[in-house]
Amino acid sequence: MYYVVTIATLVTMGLALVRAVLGPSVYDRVLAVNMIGTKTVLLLSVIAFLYGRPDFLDLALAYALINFISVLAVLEFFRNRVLRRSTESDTET
Amino acid sequence: MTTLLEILSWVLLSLGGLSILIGGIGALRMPDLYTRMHAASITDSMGTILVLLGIMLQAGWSLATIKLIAILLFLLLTSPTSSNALASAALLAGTRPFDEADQDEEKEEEKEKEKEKERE
Amino acid sequence: MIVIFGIFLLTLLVITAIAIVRTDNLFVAVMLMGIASLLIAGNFFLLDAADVALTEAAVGAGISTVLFLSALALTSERERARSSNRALSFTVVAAAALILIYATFDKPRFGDPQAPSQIHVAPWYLEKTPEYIDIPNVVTAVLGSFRGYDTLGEVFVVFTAGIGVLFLLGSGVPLGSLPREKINEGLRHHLIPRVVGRVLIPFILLFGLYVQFHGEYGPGGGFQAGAIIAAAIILFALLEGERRAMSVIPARALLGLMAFGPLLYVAVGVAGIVLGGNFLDYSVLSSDSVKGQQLGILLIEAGVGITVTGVLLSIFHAFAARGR
Amino acid sequence: MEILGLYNYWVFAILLMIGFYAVIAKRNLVKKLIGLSLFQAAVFLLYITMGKVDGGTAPIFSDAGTTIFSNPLPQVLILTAIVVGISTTALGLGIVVRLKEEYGSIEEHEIQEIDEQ
Repeated sequence: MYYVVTIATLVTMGLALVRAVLGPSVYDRVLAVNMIGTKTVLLLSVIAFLYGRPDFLDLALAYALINFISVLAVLEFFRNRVLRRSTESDTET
Repeated sequence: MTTLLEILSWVLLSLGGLSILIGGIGALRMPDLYTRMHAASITDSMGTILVLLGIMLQAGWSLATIKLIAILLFLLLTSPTSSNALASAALLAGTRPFDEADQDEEKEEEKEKEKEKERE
Repeated sequence: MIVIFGIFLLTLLVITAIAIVRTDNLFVAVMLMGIASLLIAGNFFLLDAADVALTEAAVGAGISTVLFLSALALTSERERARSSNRALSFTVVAAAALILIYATFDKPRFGDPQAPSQIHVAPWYLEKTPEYIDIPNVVTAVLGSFRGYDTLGEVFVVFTAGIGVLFLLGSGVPLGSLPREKINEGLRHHLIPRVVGRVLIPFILLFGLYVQFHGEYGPGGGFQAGAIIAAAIILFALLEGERRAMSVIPARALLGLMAFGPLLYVAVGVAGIVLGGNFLDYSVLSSDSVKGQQLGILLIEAGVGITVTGVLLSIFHAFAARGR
Repeated sequence: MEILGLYNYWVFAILLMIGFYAVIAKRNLVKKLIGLSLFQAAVFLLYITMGKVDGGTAPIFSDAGTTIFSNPLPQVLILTAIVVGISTTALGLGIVVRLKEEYGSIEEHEIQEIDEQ
């Protein structure tokens, strides 16, 4: 039964990857990264049990904690870009 | 009792797998960003909860269960937050994407398709 | 079955790589790099490399994306020019790929226990680790003790790279003309990420310490822990702004951490000489040689963790403080 | 199954060459660095693949009593290489940022043109 979940997760990762490659907007790609991130957490936890080594859940835990940072970095990046553009247009006009 | 738990955990796992798959298909097929986000959040909430609960029932009481609870807790905290951050970033930019030309083309294509449908 | 999962993940990885090269939007390329990192970490885990997967998780998920994005914020997001000599480059690359693939037919099959790489030193490490060092994680044993000299070199490379970045970006005139008070506030106005992030930071730090000191018993060690702790503080800097993060751990302290880590490592090595052994021979650190080995690994892992934290944070601050 | 046994090596070759293509054909310096990261990832993959042993698990002893373990040595090398890789990539990005400040561009040919003037 672990196999079913693993296959579902892998297929969803594939679908999300298609979304990331197709876009169209950058936000879709960020969404896809985020999705693949949470799917990786699930994949790692399921495979840890599939291998019979539950002590490797540390990996999934690491991703659950750290994945968040890249999305915040993206938010900060967009915010900076908006600010940068507004100041650029101020100096140009 | 153990068989009952076993069956329950398999049911949870397969339901989790199903909702992950549905969310994945939704994230691919939905028409625009916000609806895609909605579909993706199904995999983050339902999928995660069901799958991790299913594994927890398999693991029984051990250190692994505590780690799984921690994973579940952190995912339930972070994934809605990142969705929120993403949506607010998209709104902040006026949902105007990078590839404006691409999107315009797509809109035009969609309009054309709609017109074709109307003709049919 | 697991082999098939691996093949599927690798196929996704190749698709991602092609998409990375094809897009002319650098931001999209960085996002796809994030996906590639996740896929490759999953693959490492399938290939039994839990420690490596944890390192890739700690570095690839947070820090690498953050660094690339801050570099993009300072340069530009779009690739302006088309590729040069596309046909020629493609021919060269295709020919080389064909040669490499042809060469793989002479390679031992995947997972072959009789492959030359499996029968030389690895069995010795697996056999002697319980005897000499007596810790469950052989990777940590090899990293810290059997090949401690290699690791010392790597730590110095990391240290040098950090110093190099500080030389390049550490001082000088800020690029942007933005009002400082407007830029330095981070995401303070985004209430939800801020609240959740503040809840998470202590847990990430705690997890980092767990990875650091549990490295002898499970996947983990100084490299992973350093990256995770750095990620926690980068999260703080993103949420509260550069200035507050710098006031929590000032640049001077980071410089101290960067230098202290390699020094601790070398000091442990020299202590071995002083106590009558060889350089980086931990057996003499305690009356019981196994205890001495364990103590030595604990200390050098701490040195590694401190260096990696200091270097990654210094690099992040050097980028973030520039042109803001 | 014999042929599938080489799939990891093929992916290594293809990934390596995709990264190499980005390094030689692209003119944007950040893109070159991204290509270099892909190149690195391919090498990591090769090493870890060589360390895998059939039926083995990660080289961390547990109570389960397994006796087959994968090769710890490639894992040690790659573990350190990942952290070294991110530090050196950061150094490269630092150089690119400085170039942008000096030349106002991160495209290779534009920088060369400015140099020739």
